[in-house]
Amino acid sequence: MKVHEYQAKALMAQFGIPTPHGEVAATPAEAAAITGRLGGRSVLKAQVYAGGRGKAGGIKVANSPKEAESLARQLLGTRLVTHQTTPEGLPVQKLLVEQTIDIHDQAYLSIVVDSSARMPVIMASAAGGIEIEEVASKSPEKILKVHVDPATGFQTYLGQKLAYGMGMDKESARATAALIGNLYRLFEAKDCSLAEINPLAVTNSGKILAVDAKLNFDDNALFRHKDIEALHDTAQEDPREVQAEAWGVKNYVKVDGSIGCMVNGAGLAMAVMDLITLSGGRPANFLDIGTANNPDRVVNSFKIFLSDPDVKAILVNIFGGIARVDVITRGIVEAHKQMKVNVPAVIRLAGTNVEEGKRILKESNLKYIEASDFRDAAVKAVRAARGG
Amino acid sequence: MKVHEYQAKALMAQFGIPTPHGEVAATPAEAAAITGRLGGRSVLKAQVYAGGRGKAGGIKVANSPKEAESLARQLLGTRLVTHQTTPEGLPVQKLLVEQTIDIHDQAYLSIVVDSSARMPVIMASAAGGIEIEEVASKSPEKILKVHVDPATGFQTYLGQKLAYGMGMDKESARATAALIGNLYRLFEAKDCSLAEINPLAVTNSGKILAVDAKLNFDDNALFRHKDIEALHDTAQEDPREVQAEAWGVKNYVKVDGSIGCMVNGAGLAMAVMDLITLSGGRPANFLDIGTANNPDRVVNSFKIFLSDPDVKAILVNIFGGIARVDVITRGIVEAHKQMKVNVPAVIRLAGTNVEEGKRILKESNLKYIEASDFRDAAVKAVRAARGG
Amino acid sequence: MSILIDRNTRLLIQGITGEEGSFHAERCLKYGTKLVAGVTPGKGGTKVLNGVPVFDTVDRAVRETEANASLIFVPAPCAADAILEASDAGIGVVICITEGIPILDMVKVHRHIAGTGIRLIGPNCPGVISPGQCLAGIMSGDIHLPGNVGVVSRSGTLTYETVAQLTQLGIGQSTCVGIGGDPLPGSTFVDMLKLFDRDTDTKAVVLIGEIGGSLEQDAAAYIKAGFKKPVVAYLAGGTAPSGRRMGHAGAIISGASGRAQDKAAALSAAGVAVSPSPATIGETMKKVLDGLQ
Amino acid sequence: MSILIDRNTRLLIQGITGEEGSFHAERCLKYGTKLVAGVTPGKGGTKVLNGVPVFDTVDRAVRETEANASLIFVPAPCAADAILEASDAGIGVVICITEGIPILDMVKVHRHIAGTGIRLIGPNCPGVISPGQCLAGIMSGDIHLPGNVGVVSRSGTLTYETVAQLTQLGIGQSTCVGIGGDPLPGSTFVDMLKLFDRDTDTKAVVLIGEIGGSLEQDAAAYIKAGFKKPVVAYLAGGTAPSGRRMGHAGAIISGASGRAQDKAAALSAAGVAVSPSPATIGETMKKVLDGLQ
Repeated sequence: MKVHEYQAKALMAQFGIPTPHGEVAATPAEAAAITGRLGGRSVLKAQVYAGGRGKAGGIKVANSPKEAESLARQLLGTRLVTHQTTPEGLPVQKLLVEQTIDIHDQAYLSIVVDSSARMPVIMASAAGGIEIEEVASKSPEKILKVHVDPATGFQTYLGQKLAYGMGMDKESARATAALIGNLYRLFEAKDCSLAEINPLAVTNSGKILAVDAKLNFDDNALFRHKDIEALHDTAQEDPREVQAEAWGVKNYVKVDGSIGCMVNGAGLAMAVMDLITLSGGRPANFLDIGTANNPDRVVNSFKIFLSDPDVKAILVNIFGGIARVDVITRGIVEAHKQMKVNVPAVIRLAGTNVEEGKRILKESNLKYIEASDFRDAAVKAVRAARGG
Repeated sequence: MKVHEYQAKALMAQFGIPTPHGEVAATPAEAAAITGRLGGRSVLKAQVYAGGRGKAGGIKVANSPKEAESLARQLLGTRLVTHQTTPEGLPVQKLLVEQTIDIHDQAYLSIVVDSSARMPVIMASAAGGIEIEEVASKSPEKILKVHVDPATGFQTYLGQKLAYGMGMDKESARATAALIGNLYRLFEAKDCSLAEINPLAVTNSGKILAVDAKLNFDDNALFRHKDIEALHDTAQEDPREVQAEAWGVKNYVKVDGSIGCMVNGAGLAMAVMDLITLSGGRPANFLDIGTANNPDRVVNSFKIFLSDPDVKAILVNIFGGIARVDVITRGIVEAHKQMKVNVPAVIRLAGTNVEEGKRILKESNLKYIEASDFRDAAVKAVRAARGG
Repeated sequence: MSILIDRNTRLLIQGITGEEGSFHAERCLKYGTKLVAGVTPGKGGTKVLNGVPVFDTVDRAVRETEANASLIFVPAPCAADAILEASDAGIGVVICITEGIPILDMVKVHRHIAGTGIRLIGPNCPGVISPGQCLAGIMSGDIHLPGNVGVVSRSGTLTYETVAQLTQLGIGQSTCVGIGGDPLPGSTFVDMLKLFDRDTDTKAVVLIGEIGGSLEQDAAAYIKAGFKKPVVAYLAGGTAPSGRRMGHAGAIISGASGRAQDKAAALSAAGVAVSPSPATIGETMKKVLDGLQ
Repeated sequence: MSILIDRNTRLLIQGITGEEGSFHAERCLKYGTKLVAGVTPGKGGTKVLNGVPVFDTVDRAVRETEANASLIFVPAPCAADAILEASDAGIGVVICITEGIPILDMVKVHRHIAGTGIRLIGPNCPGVISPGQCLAGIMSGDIHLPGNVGVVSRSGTLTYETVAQLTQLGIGQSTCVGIGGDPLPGSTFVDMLKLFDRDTDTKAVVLIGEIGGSLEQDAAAYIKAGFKKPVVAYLAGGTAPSGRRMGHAGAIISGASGRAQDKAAALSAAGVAVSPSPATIGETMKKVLDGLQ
């Protein structure tokens, strides 16, 4: 789960990480007032769930409250398109209005779980402020890494190794080592999947500041962080995916084809998308209905398909395991009761309780196209989506 | 460092461990008032740094506020002698006045660091309420143990293994497993060296309660627990040892002989005590002046000896290492300047900066008995203490 | 022979009285698995499925039944605890079906069991089956056929599709292992290839990878360095968009190594026969096996 | 030969610019130790003692000077961190002089280095000396004599007394190790006996134990099981009262195994010559060595 920069910074501040002074504005008047409080000068930063805002015009400097008001008017209510967003961009509903910072030096700092080492890794680079992927590919030696052993937790020497490794002097290194410790404690306490500060600035007056901040959270751990879950801004996501999630269909990703696929299992769902493509069609989505045996989720998947004008055919491919075919077919029958399914549905069933599932479908007298295996299902769905 | 039962219980309550209702009384009137608030019946428990209070008459049941007042009058201001105290006993200055508990079942629970496994071990036994040392020696199979891996911290299954292992039913096991987790978090958060609940009671109404509680703390970690350090009650310790500690002499233990020994290093200090005994004398104390090079500590050691009427001779044995002989001899000279050393002092010096140390002593014109090695020192000190 | 589990495996199920646990316990039992015990705290002393004893703790279950493998169905918030409990009780093979375990919980689990020799499969996986011998998972036993091809996969249902293709072509399986879709799987492709290498009954291996991470590249390197048995692979997610998580926590193209195409290329370069379609995995294996004779 | 350190040891001192660190650094250097680097965060780039370079981190120091042993003088609140830093930087022998490290900090250190092969000596110890070759500790070099008797002790100054007795009798030492007075020493008597066993230059060993814990009983069991070199022992604290901590955090008689008498009995039963007085350790060793000829 993502959160906005201003929310990430508020969490960092709670964990003792210095951030620039600033407040959130939802209107031009607020932006002007905050700029006044900051001494008449400010940076306005569009709050969207994407990077690359600077180049895309989402970050502006205002030299007066009046200018802040005018810039805020230009930004608020628009959609910002960056290289990380879709062509539609993301809505700008809030601005973070911050003091301007005289940056003397800028570094990069982040924490993720390293899947090879199976423990958190803290990465730092003196080449801050720019795209870290670029640094990683062009000069990987400029990225320093330390792993944090869960048996010891964060230790000061890890922060010192990074700080002195970036060539910092004693004062900056001491402050940075402490900041890294605090960022690690935040990462651990809140089950982050990514904690990133880029740039981490050394100001002209020698202070260390998190000038830009990004926090992502482990969806699997949100059950123990209701405070974090509450920060989620659904306006920043695809409305169909938001709707799907509200309907209990969590693993739904909208893509740009015409065949709505409902599959059990993520790997199989990807394979079905691959098969549709190999058969000359295009999937409209990724949708793994998961393993919880819940007919409602099937009904809601049909709702998603029928509310998507791109969907010209539905492909259901179920290979029961922990998910039971009979439960899913009951959901399909229920979906047909609740709504008019006005696109052809290709259904392929196998695995746990398949006989019972097929019996339910047969007895319901639904109209559907039966498929013998998933290749057959893909071929038939592509044909159905073309209207024939 | 030890704390009183009422302080241990307050800490446990902070960590979510259920304890009996109760308050501390310093006067008979308070004991009566608390008993009134508890409904007219109470247990009065003498607050001393020692176990075995029940058999020694330090725990009394009052059936009315009036009886509580009278019992409190009998207890407060006395010294309680138990099998764990010296024959002088410990002063009873406070009573913990608690609700009476209908105990249905009682268990034992404790946490220490296991030096073989090098990690904390949680011990539990269904044979609670009695001396655990007895259980350990007579029927060790009745003590269940689980180790806590610092890489994972406390895990619920550890608590369940102990609780179900003690034969508890589902409700008690669930509450006990949670309680064990809380006790472990307290142990870790406050750097305990011992956390013990004995008995842990299951009441007639099925509740789990810490009826008696004991917490000891790692002296080496007190620097990060000022709140714990502040709980220390010096009235519960040997006044000479308290004085020694106030003077910066931490490793001082009073024993019952006549030769005051000042030695650098704990092992050597013990060996000198052994040597004195082998030479026919008795040491008056253990005193390791440690490795910090501080002449004041030497001066204060002399103060301790001179304030102890048992001390008939002083034995100084220094083998310099990280402690420097010259620094220590400067302290000896200073001690003679500040006070009248009216008992013979036997001095033996060796090791780091010994030449400089001997020179300082020689130039000071002090009267002392020089010893060539530590056996010689012991023999001479024994003779000196006998007045020869 | 087989890997991980066989006809002598004494299986224990953690969470046996839950909905999924009891459903699959019955299916494992019907398949012929020696299901010796179940664990649900607070239900110790009861019996399920006409005689399988339930214990309060894994420790007690192991002491009383000599269980040596565990299958875990407990909910995600308690699943890491369950894995640790199984490993501390001396269970040698721990198979965790549960999906959605927080990654920092798994960091702790991995640190705890590292170096102990305990073999963790999953989490977020379909389990393990050695056809005709032992089912310790959630797959349908009836699609399997005893034989000599090992199957290892990050996906559950895609494995069933693969097995169905193999069985339909008369190609039996030695053991099928789902290593799971999480970013920190207990066992990797390489771990399983090492076991298949030592298993005399396994003549060839199917490897089902997917986007995200670099476990497939690690497998390619291991195969290249001297794995002699033929390998057929399929990589799911060739048409998945970048930067989006495709269901599995681990299935997200975030670095250069994450794309299906790159994984396929690495495996091909190691001599693996990569099937371009998920529908032709069985056929590809048939050709490989025909070529062996 | 010797154990742990020798003339080729490249020593680094953590906390070299502190009062104790700089004092003992100079003494190590004067003894002939190859002191190649010091570490004090924030003082990187400077030099001490006429040319010993100081670095900000152990990592940097090791990369630039190939230091392979470290001697730690940093204050107790930071000492566990220093040990971890040394071990992560690839230092093979880490000797920690610092006294007063919280025991739960040491629990973490032990868990981190377990299985890594890193040899930790101390904390709360006098360090190590291989006479005539290398001094990495706080003992006076001049009381030592190169030779063939290994010394291992829980006590610092009592070791000096022992060494002085040996040297006075003309008995030289191969290596003298203070394992420290803490309840969780990095290395035990058994660890050191194993090293002395393999060291061809060590013909006999002096073991100085004390009250508390059961390290001496462990040593007795190990010796009994097949340690062939003669051992002389002394156990300090025979006259110490029970239940009181005698200076060392580990020196407290709290269980049945903690008493000096019981330790002496266990060692005697393992064939160790136990000296009843701390003043006769040297004489006892002399008799043992005379008997060998």
